[in-house]
Amino acid sequence: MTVTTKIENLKPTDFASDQEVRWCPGCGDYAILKAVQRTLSEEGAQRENTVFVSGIGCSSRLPYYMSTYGFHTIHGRAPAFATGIKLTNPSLDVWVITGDGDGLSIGGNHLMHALRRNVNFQILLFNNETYGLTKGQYSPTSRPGTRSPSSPSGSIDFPFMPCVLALGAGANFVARGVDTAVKDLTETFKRARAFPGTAFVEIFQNCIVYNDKVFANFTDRDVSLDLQVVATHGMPLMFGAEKNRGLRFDPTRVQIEVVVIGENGVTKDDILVHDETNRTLAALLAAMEPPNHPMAIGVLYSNQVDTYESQVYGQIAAARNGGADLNDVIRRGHTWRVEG
Amino acid sequence: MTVTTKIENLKPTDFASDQEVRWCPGCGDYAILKAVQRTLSEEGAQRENTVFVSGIGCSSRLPYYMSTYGFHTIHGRAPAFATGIKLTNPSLDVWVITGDGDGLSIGGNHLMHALRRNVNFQILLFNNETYGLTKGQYSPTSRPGTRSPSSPSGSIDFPFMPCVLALGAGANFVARGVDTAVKDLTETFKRARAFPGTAFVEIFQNCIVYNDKVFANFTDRDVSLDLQVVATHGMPLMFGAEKNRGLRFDPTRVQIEVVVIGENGVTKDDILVHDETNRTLAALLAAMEPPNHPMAIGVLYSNQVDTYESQVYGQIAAARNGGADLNDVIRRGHTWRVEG
Amino acid sequence: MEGSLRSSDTPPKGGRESRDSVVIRFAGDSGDGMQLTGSQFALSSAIVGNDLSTFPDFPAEIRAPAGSTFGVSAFQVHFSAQNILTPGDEPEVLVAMNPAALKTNLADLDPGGMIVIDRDSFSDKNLRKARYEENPLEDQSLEGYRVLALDMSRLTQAAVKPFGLSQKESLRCKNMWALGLMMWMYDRDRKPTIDWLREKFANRSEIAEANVAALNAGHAFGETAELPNLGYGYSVPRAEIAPGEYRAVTGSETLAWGLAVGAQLADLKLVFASYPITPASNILHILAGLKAQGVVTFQAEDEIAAVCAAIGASYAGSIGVTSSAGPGVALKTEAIGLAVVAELPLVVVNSQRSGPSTGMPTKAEQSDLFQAVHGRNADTPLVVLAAHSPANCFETAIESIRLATKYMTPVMLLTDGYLANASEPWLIPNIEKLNTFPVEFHTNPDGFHPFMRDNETLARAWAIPGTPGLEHRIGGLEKDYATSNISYDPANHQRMTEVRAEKISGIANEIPLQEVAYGPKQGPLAVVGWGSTFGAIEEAVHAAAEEGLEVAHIHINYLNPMPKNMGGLLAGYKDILVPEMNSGQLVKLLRSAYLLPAEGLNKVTGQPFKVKEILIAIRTKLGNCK
Amino acid sequence: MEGSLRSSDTPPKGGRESRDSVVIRFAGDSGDGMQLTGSQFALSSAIVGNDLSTFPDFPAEIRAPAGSTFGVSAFQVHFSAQNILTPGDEPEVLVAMNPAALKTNLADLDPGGMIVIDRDSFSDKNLRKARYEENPLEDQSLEGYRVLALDMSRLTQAAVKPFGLSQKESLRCKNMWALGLMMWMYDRDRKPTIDWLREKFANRSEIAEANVAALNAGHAFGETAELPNLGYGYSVPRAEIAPGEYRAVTGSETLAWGLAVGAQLADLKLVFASYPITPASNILHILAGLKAQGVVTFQAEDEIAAVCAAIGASYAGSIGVTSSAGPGVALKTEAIGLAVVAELPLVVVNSQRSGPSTGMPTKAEQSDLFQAVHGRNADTPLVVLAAHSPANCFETAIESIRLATKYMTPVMLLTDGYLANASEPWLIPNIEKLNTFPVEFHTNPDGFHPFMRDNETLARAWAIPGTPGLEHRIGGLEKDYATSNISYDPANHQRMTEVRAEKISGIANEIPLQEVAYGPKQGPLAVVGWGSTFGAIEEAVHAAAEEGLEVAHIHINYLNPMPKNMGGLLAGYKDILVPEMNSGQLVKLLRSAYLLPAEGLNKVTGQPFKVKEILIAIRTKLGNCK
Ligand SMILES: Cc1ncc(C[n+]2csc(CCOP(=O)(O)OP(=O)(O)O)c2C)c(N)n1
Ligand SMILES: Cc1ncc(C[n+]2csc(CCOP(=O)(O)OP(=O)(O)O)c2C)c(N)n1
Ligand code: SF4
Ligand code: SF4
Ligand SMILES: [Mg+2]
Ligand SMILES: [Mg+2]
Repeated sequence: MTVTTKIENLKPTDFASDQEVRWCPGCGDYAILKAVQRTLSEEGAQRENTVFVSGIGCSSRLPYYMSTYGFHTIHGRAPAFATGIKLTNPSLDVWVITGDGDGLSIGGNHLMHALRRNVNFQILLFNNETYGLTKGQYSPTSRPGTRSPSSPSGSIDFPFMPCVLALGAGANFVARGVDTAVKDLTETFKRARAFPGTAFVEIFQNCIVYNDKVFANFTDRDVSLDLQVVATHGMPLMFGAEKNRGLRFDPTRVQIEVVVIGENGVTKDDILVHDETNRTLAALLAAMEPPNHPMAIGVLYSNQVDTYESQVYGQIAAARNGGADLNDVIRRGHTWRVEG
Repeated sequence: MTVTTKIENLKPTDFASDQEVRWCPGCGDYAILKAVQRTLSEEGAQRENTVFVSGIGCSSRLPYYMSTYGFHTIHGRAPAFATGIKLTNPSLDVWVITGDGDGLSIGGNHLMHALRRNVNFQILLFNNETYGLTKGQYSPTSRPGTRSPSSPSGSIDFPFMPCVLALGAGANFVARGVDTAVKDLTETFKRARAFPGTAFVEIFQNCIVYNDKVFANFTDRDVSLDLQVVATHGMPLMFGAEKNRGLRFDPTRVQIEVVVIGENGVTKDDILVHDETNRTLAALLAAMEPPNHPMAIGVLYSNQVDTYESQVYGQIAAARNGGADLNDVIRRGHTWRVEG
Repeated sequence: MEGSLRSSDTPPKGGRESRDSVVIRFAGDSGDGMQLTGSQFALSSAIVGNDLSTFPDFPAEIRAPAGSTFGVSAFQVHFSAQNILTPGDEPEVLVAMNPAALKTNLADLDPGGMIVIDRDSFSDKNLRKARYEENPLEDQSLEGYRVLALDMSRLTQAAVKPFGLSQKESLRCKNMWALGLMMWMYDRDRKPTIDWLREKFANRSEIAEANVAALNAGHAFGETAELPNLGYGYSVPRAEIAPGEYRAVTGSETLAWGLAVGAQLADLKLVFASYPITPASNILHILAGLKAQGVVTFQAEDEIAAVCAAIGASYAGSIGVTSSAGPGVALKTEAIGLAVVAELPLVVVNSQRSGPSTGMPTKAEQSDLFQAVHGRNADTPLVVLAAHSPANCFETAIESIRLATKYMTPVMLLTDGYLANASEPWLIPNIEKLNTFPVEFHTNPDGFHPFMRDNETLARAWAIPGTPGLEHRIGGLEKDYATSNISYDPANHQRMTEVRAEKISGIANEIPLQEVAYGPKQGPLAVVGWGSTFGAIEEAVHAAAEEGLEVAHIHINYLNPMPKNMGGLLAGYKDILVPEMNSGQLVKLLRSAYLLPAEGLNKVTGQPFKVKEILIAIRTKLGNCK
Repeated sequence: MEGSLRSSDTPPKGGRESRDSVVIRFAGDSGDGMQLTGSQFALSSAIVGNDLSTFPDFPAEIRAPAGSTFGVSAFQVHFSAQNILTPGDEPEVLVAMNPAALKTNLADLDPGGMIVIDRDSFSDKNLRKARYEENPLEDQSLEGYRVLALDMSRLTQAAVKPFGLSQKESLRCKNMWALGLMMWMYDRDRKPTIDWLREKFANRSEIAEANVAALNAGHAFGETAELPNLGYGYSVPRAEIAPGEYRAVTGSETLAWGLAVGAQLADLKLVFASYPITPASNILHILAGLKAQGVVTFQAEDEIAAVCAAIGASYAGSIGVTSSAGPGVALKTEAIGLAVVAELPLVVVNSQRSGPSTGMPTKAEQSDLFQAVHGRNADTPLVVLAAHSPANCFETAIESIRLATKYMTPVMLLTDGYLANASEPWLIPNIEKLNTFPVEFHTNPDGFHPFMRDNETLARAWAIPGTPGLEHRIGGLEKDYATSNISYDPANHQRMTEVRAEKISGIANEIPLQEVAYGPKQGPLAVVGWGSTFGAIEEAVHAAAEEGLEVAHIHINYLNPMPKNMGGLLAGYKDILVPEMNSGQLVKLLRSAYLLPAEGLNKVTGQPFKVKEILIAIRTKLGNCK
């Protein structure tokens, strides 16, 4: 008989710092914080090896509330800081916390470049379709016509769809969740954490002060089953309160359509089966919007390729074989001696 | 009998400035310049109403060679300058000239935001997969393994595909061309110019000094017919030296495949017909890469929606009805009189 | 005044004590409506003819938990029978709606000042949230103050009972109760507030009337309660104020309006491109509301895009303006360099806040002067102006547009978080009477090249796209003086560098000579300031003069170039003291430019100077000199 | 030397004239290989024991059309029997491979200097491309110079005939012919060049041998042709040079190596994050080649990402370094502010170039000093160092890392486009003998908070992620002095602002006192410089001293903080002259700091100072004084 010492996982509350949480009462950020703490607990994470890096915004306050390492940086640049951290120490578990303003307005470029490079960290984008911290201006994800202090006649910009953008930038892991669905969110965060590369997760987050209920059209209890489809690898893309709706691909019109099993001769075999390694399918799912289509939730895409830092250190390791030291380097090429 | 006075179009050479063109002999930029000048000539453009705005790079030198208005700005920001220009004077015909470094590295965010806003100008992105002006470092479009002064062991970043990225950002007009195909390019530029909104055109441009023949794998005369498909709205997506290849959509594997008419029972009816208003199809075409697929050339996507500036001035016009003058504005709300 | 509800209309039970100046601070939870309460009190003071100045102090958090110390919101009102320029050093009355408000504001109160407290809010729970170990109403800690601990919540609830509100809604009226009491205490008219309540809650008249009832109840309480510490209340006589139509304005409002008006005076479209940032965002919000006046606003994806769009707008013939705070201006500096070398008009507004980096975003500082004057790569001169009061923001915004368009140059306009939010009465100008300075674009092709210059101003020709025959190319590369083509010629670069510098330094020839704001034109001491310290310095210098001290106040609005007479003027004082809300920036510029031993008086707390602090420094300085 | 091919080995036909110092400029088309020619000549001069200094001048265009004036590439070599510090004011020999090279370089030539010309290249076509209306070889325009117009192309073609090259390839050898002639003229050894050619073209021996033949033919031509203007050639005796192993280095090389070595001395990983920009890119290229030495380079998407990645790397325990030129540094300033307030080590290298904006990117300037010292929002102090020669770049890079890690601060290291490209011999150090300064990360949880400070240096504790028990959060918001938690407390912000300033100013206590580079420690005049003007000032001051003028040279490497004795030292001179390649920046800092009437000598042409220009200014100054 062998004795195995089981190291006890830290509890979710062990990941809470001693700082008072200062989001507005009722803010969706609380639930996301909880899901993050749960994820770390359930995955047996160690505080000292975990780093939260954020930009500026309400969402970007999250690192202060974690008992791990944290760096609250400047607006929009968190992915660049995180890249530097991973280049120094690839073994750290790094989480980038950002918002729709931080990550898609001022920081859009860094986000895209991190995604294409596939540096191994998680990006959690808290999408509340507003700039919460600066008091509610419309953001790059706000729907056209949004009235806000800076758009009193309604915003006129067409919004980004964060997951579509991420896939367009070459992201290798793209997922979506809803703030209040803490359990699902936790599972999604676990997948993101496990993914070797940049894992992008968009979270629909309710800003109770400046944009209350902006996602109610598909998150409200009475519509959520009919207007959300949870993507599960290998499973047909079915949804609906009666579990009889599904997604089918129409090859002539080259588009995705919602069908009902049993209507117009539709059977279960017609329904698309989710393949999270198919980028085309992921892009189709990411682009769907209520009310015509359900919002796709869960891991839309996951495709493993080499991480950036593994390649950096791979090249270094290869070069080190037989490499010279710096004293040799500065003597390479033509040198001459002046005799005394 | 009526007499119509036909205003003579300016000739292509009338659009050349008096400045010596200072690209390297043999650079692909010359051909693109020619296509631009032809486009303006054939479309009857007026010099005084035409503005070329660029960032920094070899490509961004183009405005100096045009006899129109021109603004050679700073690295990566041309779309933002162009937005300011259009906000002032929507009637100007504005062209943004950028490179893969200027437009996708430092300037990626401005490009994406211009595309989603749909400001009415053309963006010509000269993609030579290198930073020409700074002497040949790898760029965000360089293929993995590119050896360059800054990547002596080969680059390790996964590249962007510019058209895929543009579609992901919500672009409403996306097209592609090859520097040497001046005639096709001219037609594509005409379409871009006519499009009311941000028209994005990626041009494969040969940098003879730092990246010679990097596109030869699909532009060389002996392979171009087999490895390019020209997308034409309403026409089947056929190509090949013998015009017998085509693109078909495989709905089960949710992907596009190359088929040969006559082989395995494939007929012309199986071939996808190009619908330039279908964003899904455009994304599929944009993502194809040789050698497994042909490179899609031409107008991949064109979908008309309101331009940004028309909405700006629409809101202003609506507000002006019955609007107060500034003297009234500063008297709005609570005021009181102090008597003398 | 007809229908007036001023308590002086009813015969007072005793004589009101007359006071010259009073400072009150209203403090409470974010949800307690302190900003509205304070503003209404200020308005009522303006209407009785007092001069006044106010200062709000918001919490940094959007919506902090109720009862927490960091959720306290405060509003200070200084009203006076004299001309005043600051919201006052130390309130003599603190209205504290809960324990946290008392805790965080008590230290600022005048020793011996009055504290008006809602006793009902001093529950154990609230005391804990405010981190009080003992109830301050029950221990000795408030000794020495005049404490009025009243059952404000209960009295309010009683007053609003007839209107059938929920308990939460009822309690929301308690700020009006407190306001009513203060209005009684200082003999203010309730009518404007009553009108405002009825307008604001036009759709919910029960709320409006409940608030009116609370207001009246508070007032009646003062009149009837015969409070031991209070007597018969005070009166503050009207001040001597220039006649005309007034309103209360914050610096954000005047600055935004000044930009719109400046563009109109220049006969140009205003294109305002910005990215939100505290405390600058309000300028964007206000201008976004001026669509009917033809203002174009553009919320860009970041500060860089904002300044670039503004420059693009100027290139095309608008006046392009961008606005931010220090961290955002840092991002704009590369593009501002382009505007300098392309010689395009541009206004960059910097609402300075506490730094470095994110710092304390809601707090004011004057620490971006170096950034404004020196904060670019290369020799990149531009105009730097600073506004010194909310009203002055209006004029400075107009002057910025005038200089930018006349000299084809970027202008950096410095303001700060204090000016942005502080408010004061403003004599509303008649825009039609302001001097216009219409821009004429260049249209004549003869001998045209884009950097041909006006002999006098050295400004280049402004020729805009759309003009036939003037097609040209500009950019960031150095250009030939004579042809405007790209040039790497060494002598040409020297010449162009010099002409860019001369154009800016030459502006000193037309701007007003530096005046002495107050005091002798030479003497033992000048206090030299810039920006929002104006009020505090001016009041301190006045006070020193009353003490018989010989001291002058010089306030610099034109920071680059400085007025021509600056060196000579300053040389006339033995000592120069430069108070700044930074570690010493203007003082270094003055020392370098004029080789005078100017000394700094520096405060970097995120708080404006107190009059007293400057006065003490003056006394010390002159004491030493004697 | 065994196997030496120096012409002095063969008995000279007459006596060589001995010369102390010579300046040669090789100029030709971009395709003519002038940079290689010049480098080889320099190397051969180093090997005979001359001191030397070289300066390349590339065209701004990547590949300009052949024969155009803007496609001319030049390389100047100054070699001497004395110690020299500059590539020389005016060449006395100009080797001009085509009309455009003559046209663009003639003005710099010493009056009476020698011109060596390839007559064959003076075709009508080339004359037209160079915009000559008359053939300068046929009109009077070259009168007064010693012109050697030779059939260089034809002679080269004849020499390489045996190797069967194409005509184009044959003509490519003509630079070696010219080099051979010059080697004869100055009595240099051909062997190293021959070795180099054989190594370089190891795979194409016919090319190697053709080049060798051309080199030898040029040499033989000098020896046999009895050229009227030439005599028997010259010799330049060896200089007194410290013994040891040498190599030629540019500032880019030494700077890159200094960073790698500095990281090793600190026992840290170097993470170098950058975005290409002229003239900074070479540092990235060189470090990207040091993978075997464990250097991590990151080509970021822009300058902002680069600096942020460098800061992130430092946060995690590397030494993060970023590098750019002025416009790129402008973009980094917001993030640098974060590094200041987060108190993380960081090195920012600025290879200054001509501005404003894009300016003249390939030309040097010293105009980013203000940006370095003052160019951030808020009170944001950091360390500013400047390198003054290619060799000094090595030491300054090491010192930057030492100070950054010891004081937990960003360091701005200023160099410029001139230092980046100029080259000089470098006594190669033994890295193992350099002083190490290994970093010890904080690991003890007792009483830990991230902004706890070392009593002496005031540096905060550096605790890196991965350390158990020290988990903490840092950021850009102001933090409490005692707990490191976020704080909006006014007095705390004052204290933190002061401690950040004191930490930096306290560095003055450990850096070396300012020395006088040359001349008296007090007197009528000090010439005070910084950066790449070192050589020109030093040579000018030497020359002035030889004329009997009493003048000192002081060169400042530590620009912020400045050495403690600076004020006292400068006060010992009646006049202070500050030559700068800008419109006057150091001069303003000195005036402000020490209230001394320092005056500027400013040159903003994109060209380095000539020794003569400074010498004249010294004369004028002292002439006036007498
Ligand atoms: C350089 C800079 N520009 C602007 C700001 C102001 N700012 C802070 S947060 C923010 C937007 C935040 O929006 P988002 O990322 O969506 O966060 P949320 O508050 O909604 O969670 C802005 C504009 C800043 N801090 N720094
Ligand atoms: C702020 C700034 N950073 C960097 C540079 C240097 N730079 C100029 S052009 C360029 C890249 C150009 O690449 P691309 O846009 O692809 O143009 P190409 O030369 O290949 O046409 C870079 C890095 C600059 N001019 N400004
Ligand atoms: S403003 Fe909105 S996003 Fe920010 S804390 Fe409050 S509820 Fe949350
Ligand atoms: S470097 Fe390349 S892109 Fe630039 S001009 Fe030369 S060939 Fe063209
Ligand atoms: Mg948000
Ligand atoms: Mg390129």
